[in-house]
Amino acid sequence: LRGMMLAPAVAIFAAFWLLPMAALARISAGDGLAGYLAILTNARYLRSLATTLALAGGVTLTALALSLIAGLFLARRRFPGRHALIAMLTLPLAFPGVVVGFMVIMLAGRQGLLADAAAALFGHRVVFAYSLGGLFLGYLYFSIPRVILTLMAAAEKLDPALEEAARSLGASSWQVLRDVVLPALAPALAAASALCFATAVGAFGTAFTLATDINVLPMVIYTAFTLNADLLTAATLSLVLGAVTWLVLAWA
Amino acid sequence: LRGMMLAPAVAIFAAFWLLPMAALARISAGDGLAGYLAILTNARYLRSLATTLALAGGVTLTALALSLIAGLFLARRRFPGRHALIAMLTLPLAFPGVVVGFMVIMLAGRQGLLADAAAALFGHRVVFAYSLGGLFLGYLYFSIPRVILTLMAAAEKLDPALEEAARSLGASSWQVLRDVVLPALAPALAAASALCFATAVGAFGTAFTLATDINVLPMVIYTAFTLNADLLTAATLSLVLGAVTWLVLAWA
Amino acid sequence: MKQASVAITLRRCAKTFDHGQRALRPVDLSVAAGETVVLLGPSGCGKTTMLRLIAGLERPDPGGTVLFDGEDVTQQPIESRQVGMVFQSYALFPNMTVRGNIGYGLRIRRLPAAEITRRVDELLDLMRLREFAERAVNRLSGGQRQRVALARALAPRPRVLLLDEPLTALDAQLRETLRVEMNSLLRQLGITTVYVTHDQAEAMALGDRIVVMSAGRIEQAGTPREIYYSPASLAVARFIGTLNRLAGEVRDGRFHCAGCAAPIALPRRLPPGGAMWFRPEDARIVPHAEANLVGRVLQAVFLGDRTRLTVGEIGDAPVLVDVPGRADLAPSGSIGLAIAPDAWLCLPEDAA
Amino acid sequence: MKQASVAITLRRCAKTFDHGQRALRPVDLSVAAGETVVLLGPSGCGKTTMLRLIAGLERPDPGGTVLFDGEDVTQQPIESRQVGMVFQSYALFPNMTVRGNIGYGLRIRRLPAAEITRRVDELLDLMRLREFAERAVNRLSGGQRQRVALARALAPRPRVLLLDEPLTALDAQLRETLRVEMNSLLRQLGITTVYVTHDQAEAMALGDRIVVMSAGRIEQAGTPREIYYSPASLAVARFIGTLNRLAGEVRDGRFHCAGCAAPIALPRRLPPGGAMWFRPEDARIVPHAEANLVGRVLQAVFLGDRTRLTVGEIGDAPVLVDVPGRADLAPSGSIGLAIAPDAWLCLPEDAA
Repeated sequence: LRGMMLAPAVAIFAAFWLLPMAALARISAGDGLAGYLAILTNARYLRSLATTLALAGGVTLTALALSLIAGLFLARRRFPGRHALIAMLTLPLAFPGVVVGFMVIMLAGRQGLLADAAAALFGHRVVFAYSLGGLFLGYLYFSIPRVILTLMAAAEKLDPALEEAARSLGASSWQVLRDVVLPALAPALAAASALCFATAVGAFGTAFTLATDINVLPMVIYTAFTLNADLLTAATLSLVLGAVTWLVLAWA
Repeated sequence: LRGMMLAPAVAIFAAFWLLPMAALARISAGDGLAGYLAILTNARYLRSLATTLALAGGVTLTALALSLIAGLFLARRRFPGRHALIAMLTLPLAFPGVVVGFMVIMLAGRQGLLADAAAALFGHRVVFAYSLGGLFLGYLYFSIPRVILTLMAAAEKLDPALEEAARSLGASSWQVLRDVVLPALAPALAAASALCFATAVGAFGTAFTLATDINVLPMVIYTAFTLNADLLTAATLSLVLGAVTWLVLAWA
Repeated sequence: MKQASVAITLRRCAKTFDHGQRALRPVDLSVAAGETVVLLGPSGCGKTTMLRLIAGLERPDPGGTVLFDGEDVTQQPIESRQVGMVFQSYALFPNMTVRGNIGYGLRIRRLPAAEITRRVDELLDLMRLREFAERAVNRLSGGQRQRVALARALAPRPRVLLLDEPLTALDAQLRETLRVEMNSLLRQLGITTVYVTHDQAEAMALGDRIVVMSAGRIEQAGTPREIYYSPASLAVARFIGTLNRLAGEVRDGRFHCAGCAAPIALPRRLPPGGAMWFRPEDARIVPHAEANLVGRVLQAVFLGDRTRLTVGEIGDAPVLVDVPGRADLAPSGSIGLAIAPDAWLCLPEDAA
Repeated sequence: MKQASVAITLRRCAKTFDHGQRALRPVDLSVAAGETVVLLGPSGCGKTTMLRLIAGLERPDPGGTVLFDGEDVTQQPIESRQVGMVFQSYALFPNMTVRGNIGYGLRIRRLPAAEITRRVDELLDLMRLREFAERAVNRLSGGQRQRVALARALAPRPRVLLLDEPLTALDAQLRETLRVEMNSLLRQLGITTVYVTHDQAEAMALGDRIVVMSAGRIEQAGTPREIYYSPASLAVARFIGTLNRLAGEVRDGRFHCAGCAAPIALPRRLPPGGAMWFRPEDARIVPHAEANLVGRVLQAVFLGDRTRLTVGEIGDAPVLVDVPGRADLAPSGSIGLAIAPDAWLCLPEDAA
């Protein structure tokens, strides 16, 4: 049984894995190195790459900070309604990017709840759904549950004696957090950040729902490929996006 | 420190979690129960829901079967190049849905590799990228790595003595797999299937890149919202999609 | 290396957990400065809860008081009690080296770097860990980890040392070695120590006094010798060492039983239950003429320093008898046993 | 309940793993039908590898042969060898009840349901597990799990029972109880048994013969009594029981040392090392006039059945002496010790 598994495994691997990426590479190499360089040094594409990375980085850091507080709290404390709270926290995971985009518009769009509230309070409508701000909000919405779940799982595996030992040695709550809890959670934090970053870099549904002119890389690739039929640019940028994401995931 | 965490946790929860969903619910309830029913019994939407679920189910089962073989093989065997193989298996995780769609077109589209190969071999071009077949291929491509990684992690945690005990009692390889390995992997299999299914139900980028007329639910929602400005339908279908996904995730 | 230590007093300390579970009934306990007290009992008997009350990791129910040298520390959290703790899991910080772990309590106290280095070196030498100083703690063996945990607890010169089953995670051979080392270390340091274990051999070897606990109560507190030779109840006697029950009846002020060569004079008034007890090592093999009991050897298991015999046809169940290892016995022979008058234990049947 | 068993023979069995690590040097071993042999040694000594060779979980290097009653089973996989195995982790199937676990080997053999029920009931009774029959295995205590694992291994009436540290995961008190139960069970069943452990007390209590291993080699094989009183090497002597080393020198055919009351007649030719050895329980306290050795008590630890003395001013390092527990000794007194001539062990220094 076991010996026989090698052949199909290799076949599946070759068929599904290498072929599509090879196709991508072949097209992007159409104009040779010069083509690559022209695209990689194009100011518009570079700006788009920078925007994408900055947005993903910002989302990751914010999600991490908020999730750390909520995750530690939920992992430690036992209170009535805890299970219900955790179940509701995971709700955003159930909504695809398109729906999250839709929700952001409902919340911060022209007819959104925030706009109505701001109009009532300050007399002018707050609208940021159709910009990077809206995208940031949307990404945060589906990033936080994932990060919280990862952190909670890691925090629950932590030996409570570790903290008790540190306290017996005179460490304050803050010192326990800094010297014991955070270092112990570091691998989980790294994994959660990488996943969060990678998801934010590649998310498309939310961006597309919010507006077609948000300048993040997946949108640029879509536009290049579908509207402009610029295969070379699309393939090259896809490879860049894939390489960045893969490096982030591999680093964690 | 700990007592202070309650307030921000509740605030975050309220702001980010309930508001968007409340907004969605408010809009979808605009016409009352009748509005709901009209949409939920609309044959076109039902067909779309059925297509979405069938596609996600098919992707899940196929990914599970293939990953089980590859995952068990990779978890057990030690051979040269194993680490490199595992690293390459995770490559598709680095590509966003848009790029995966793009890859499917490169592979099975009108100018794709498969079409070229089929033309050379059988004299007619095989093209299935712009249909459910292409979507199936694309979803499979980014589902398999996730499932394999989950299964490998679970298989490596399995006590090897369990299998040895079964063999000492006279069980054949197949009986060991059926009676010991699969039941022990069941929780991991359930979690991986649920995640795979939920991702496939909500994926949008790939579907959008392949064709705008593929009748899966996220596409229908996008069309209803952006092109037809039919908020009621979009919100109701979003809630249905969210509920289905959440149930699948909660079940695992 | 003598350290300043304090006396510990618990007054009416009880502990009920949130979900209403009574872990500890109101108990009183005094530990003299420099004394080593072992809390002994099966899991769930409240011994760890009592240790955590002393540590400051739990607060007693209202009415309970914890005193260190007369000072009320009941409301002080663990971080200000100056106690050293060693856990069953060792709880070493995986992100620090051996040196980093041992010095952690000193760094928290912001001592000068030179002084930290000096004190850590001192402990590395004491624990024979010098060559592992810069090693990551996950590259140490179980015994080494245990020593690092102890060194870390001792580094800030705590007033009290608290150990929660520190040897349980180790294997039998190593446990015995470390038990001996731990004993001489505690004598050498002279620090007030409370030691929790479920292993009676560990308790006997280490404790100046042993506190036997069961179901949240103190069953008996005393020196190892008191506990072993004058157990307060059957529960204590059973938990400490092996015990034979000899069923029979009292007639004319003497004890009669199956296998009794002659009726046995009662050492004390026998409680109503009608059984007497003795320990395997208190029976000697003697010629039948001098024997208290006569029985038949059913099984003889050579254990090295002694041979454990299972002897039948005495009382209503086989009894265990330990004889020196060099005695060569063909199993199934008939033997006479003599038990010294002061070796008989009379215990209430109900106390089990 | 007697089971049909086979004799086991290993001939020139060595085992080298893929990465070139030599787990076992070529060894020969015979286990008689119905015999219980204990493989004893520290971790990494090759004892588990030897067990796995017998089980069929590993194949020996070319040239090695495994025989069951003369039949060559070297190439047979474990599933056709009809062996029962018990693992340290128990390896119970978590998706089956106690009954399901015990009956698994019978279901695999497609026995009729009624017969499976009958056999499983028999084993449930034997192991006192009847009341847990329908329980999930993760709701059992460690001791109960261990008994289920044993019952499961015995259910298909294996030709050989193989146990890999079956008691190691249990705590000290329970381990001692189960050791006794295991002993009477193995005698009762009369099945050929190979038992792996690193605990010498377990080995002594259970083995008809003990095979002491170290670094992939058999150091000595013999009855517990042979191993304890005539160890083949210092390594064996040290591993089995406690041993005192008395440094000194040989002059005029007699042994002289610090603390020697009179030169000691050599029982056998002393090897060049110039040290003699004795066990703690072989020294008796006697008046100074009759003593072989005179020293000073440094420490006395009461252990219940005995008191362990640390005696200084003898040889070049303190020696350990066990005296009966009831002996009351003020530490730091001067005492005389007598050691019987046949209790001296002479061992080559190098063999350590």
